Amino acid sequence: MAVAVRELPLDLDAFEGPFDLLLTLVLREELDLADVDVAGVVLAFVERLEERAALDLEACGEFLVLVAALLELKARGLFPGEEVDLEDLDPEEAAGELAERLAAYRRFRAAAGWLEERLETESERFFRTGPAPLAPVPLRPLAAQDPAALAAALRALAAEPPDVSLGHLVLSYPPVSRFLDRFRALVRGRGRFSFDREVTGLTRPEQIVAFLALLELRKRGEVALGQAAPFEPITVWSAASAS
Amino acid sequence: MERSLRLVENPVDRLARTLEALLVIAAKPLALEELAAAAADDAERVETALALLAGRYREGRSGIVLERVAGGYAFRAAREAADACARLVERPVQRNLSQAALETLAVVAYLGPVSRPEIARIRGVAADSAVAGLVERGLVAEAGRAGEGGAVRYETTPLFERVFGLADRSELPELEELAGEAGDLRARLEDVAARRGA
Amino acid sequence: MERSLRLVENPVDRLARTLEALLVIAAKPLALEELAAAAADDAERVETALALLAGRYREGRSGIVLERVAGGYAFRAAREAADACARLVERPVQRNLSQAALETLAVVAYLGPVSRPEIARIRGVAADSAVAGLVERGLVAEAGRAGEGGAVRYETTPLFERVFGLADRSELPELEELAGEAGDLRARLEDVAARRGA
Repeated sequence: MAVAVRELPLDLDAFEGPFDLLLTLVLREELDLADVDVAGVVLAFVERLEERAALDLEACGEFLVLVAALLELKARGLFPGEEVDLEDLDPEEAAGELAERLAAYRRFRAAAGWLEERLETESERFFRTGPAPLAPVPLRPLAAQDPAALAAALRALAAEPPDVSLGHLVLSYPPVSRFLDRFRALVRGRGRFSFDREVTGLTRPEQIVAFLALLELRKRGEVALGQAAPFEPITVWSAASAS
Repeated sequence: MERSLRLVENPVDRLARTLEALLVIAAKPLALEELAAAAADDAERVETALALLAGRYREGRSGIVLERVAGGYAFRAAREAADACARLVERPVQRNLSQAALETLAVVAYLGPVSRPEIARIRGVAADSAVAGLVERGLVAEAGRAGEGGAVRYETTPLFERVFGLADRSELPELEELAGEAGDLRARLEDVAARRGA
Repeated sequence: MERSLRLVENPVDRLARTLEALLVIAAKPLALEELAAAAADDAERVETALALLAGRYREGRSGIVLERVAGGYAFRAAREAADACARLVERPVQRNLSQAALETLAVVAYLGPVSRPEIARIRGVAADSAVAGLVERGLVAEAGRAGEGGAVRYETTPLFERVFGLADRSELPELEELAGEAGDLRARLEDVAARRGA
C-alpha cells in the first residue's frame, strides 16, 4: 500500500487536517506559514513511513518536493531582511513554481498511465524478438579502427566528473534530534555560530534536516536568527543571551 | 484465384514472395529502404507489394499478420492466436512493469535521449534501478553520453515501439493532452478544500 | 478456394492459422507435441493442419517455406530469395563502434582480464549488453573465472588486435599521465566512477 502523501493526517499546533488542505490554506494565504511546524509535518510523514514494511520511494519523492517548496516559502517569510526584491519573494510565484513542477511530473504520470493502458490493449501482440530459427547467421564486419580511440575513451572515463549534485536523490537522512543537540551545544558553548559554516560539506538532505532543527529551535524560543540579506549566511545566537 | 496469377508470373508477386522471405527471417522490423535494398528493387514497387501482402496477412485471414511498427514492417502472430502463443512463450518484456518503471519509460520515450539525473529531477526519485530494469528488458538502451565524461543518456528501443504497438514515436499522445485535468494543481487543491468545507 | 472454405469456418483452417502464428513467433523449430500443447489440440489434427500448411508454404508458391527439421517444424525463407536474404543479413562494413561498445572495449583492452561487474563499476552502467555485443562480434572473449566460483572475466581477442592494427596489447597507446599520477589505473577509474555517482 502506498503512503498517500496528500491525505497524510497532521496534528500540529496551528493546523489539524490532511496535508493537501494545509497546502491549500498556505497557497490561499489563509494560514501563515511562519506558524506551521514543518518539522512536525516531517515527523508525521516519517512515522507514517515507519508503519510500512517497504520504503515507498514514490511517496518519499512527492513528499520531499512538497516539503522543500514549503521550506523555501517559509524561509523567505522568516528572513524578510531589509528591502528585498518583491518579485523574488512573491509567495504566489513560488507557489506557481511548485505547481508547475508538480504539473510536469503529473504529465509524465499521465503518460505512464497511458502506456499502462496501452500494454493492456496490446497484450495480444506476440512476435519473435530474436533471429528466426533457420535464418542465416548475421555477419557484422567492422572497419579498421584507430587504437587512439580506445585511449581517448579510457581518458574520458578517468576524467573528473562534472559537478552534478545528486544530493537531492539521497533519501536517507539523519534524525532532527542530532542537529537539535548539536546546535544547542554550540549556542551553549560559543553563544553564537554561523549556520552556513556548520552545514558546509553536509549532503543536501542533511542540510535540510539541519535547517528543520534550526527552525524548531527558533519556534521553541531557544535561539534567535539573523541574516544580513536573503541568501546571506545565517547567524544563530542564544535567545536567552539576546534578551 | 492466386494460383491463376502465378501461371503467368506476375513480377509484383515474385517481389512479394521475396518480401515474405525477408520478413520471416528478420529479427526486427524492416524499414522500407532496408526491404528495397535487400530485394534490389525500388521502394515504390516494394510498397505496392507490401500492400498486397498486408491484404493477405491480416487478422481473420491468416495466423501471420503484417504490420507497420517501429518505423518498419514486421510479421507478428494474429490476435486470435494469443492464447496459444502465451502457452508457447513467456513475455518477460511486458510482465510486471512497476509504476516507477512505467513513469521512467514515459520520461525516456518523450524526452530521450535523457540521462538518469535528468529523469530523477522530473520524477523526484532516483531512477537508477528503474532504468537498469528497462535496459535489461530491452525497452531502453544507451544513447551516448551527455558530453565527455558526462552522464550516460538513454532512449527507447524499437522493441519498445513493438511491444506497445506504435508505428513510430510520433504515435505517442501529446503530453499536453494527457495533462488535461492535471493542469492546474491550485484549482484542484482549492476544490478539495471547498469540498471539505474548510 | 480458400475464401469459400472460410465462409463456413473450417476447424482445421482455424487450427492452421494458430499454427502459422506459433511458427512465426518461434525462436527454434517446434516439435509436433509442442505445437499440439500450445494449440491445445490433438497431435493428429495438428499433423493434418501442418500438411495443409506445407502445401501452402512451399518453394515456388510462397516466400515462406514450412520446413521439417530434426527438432520439429520451422518457417524458413524460400531458396529463390536467398540472394535477398544474404543482402539483408550481410550488413555493410560498420565504420565505428558505439560509445558504449568503445568504452567497454577500452576497459577490457587496458585492464583485461576483467569481469562484467568490474566493467560496470568503472562505466557506471550495467555492462551486460555491451559485453554480449562485443563477444558476438568476436572482439572480446571469455578468459576464465576470477577464482573458484568467481565472475567470468573477459579479454580482447586476436580479431581485436587485427581490427585495431596492433601486434599485441603492449602496443596500445600509453596512458602514462593517468597511471603515473594515481599509481593504479584501475583504482583511479573506480574512484572517478564512484564520485561520478553514476
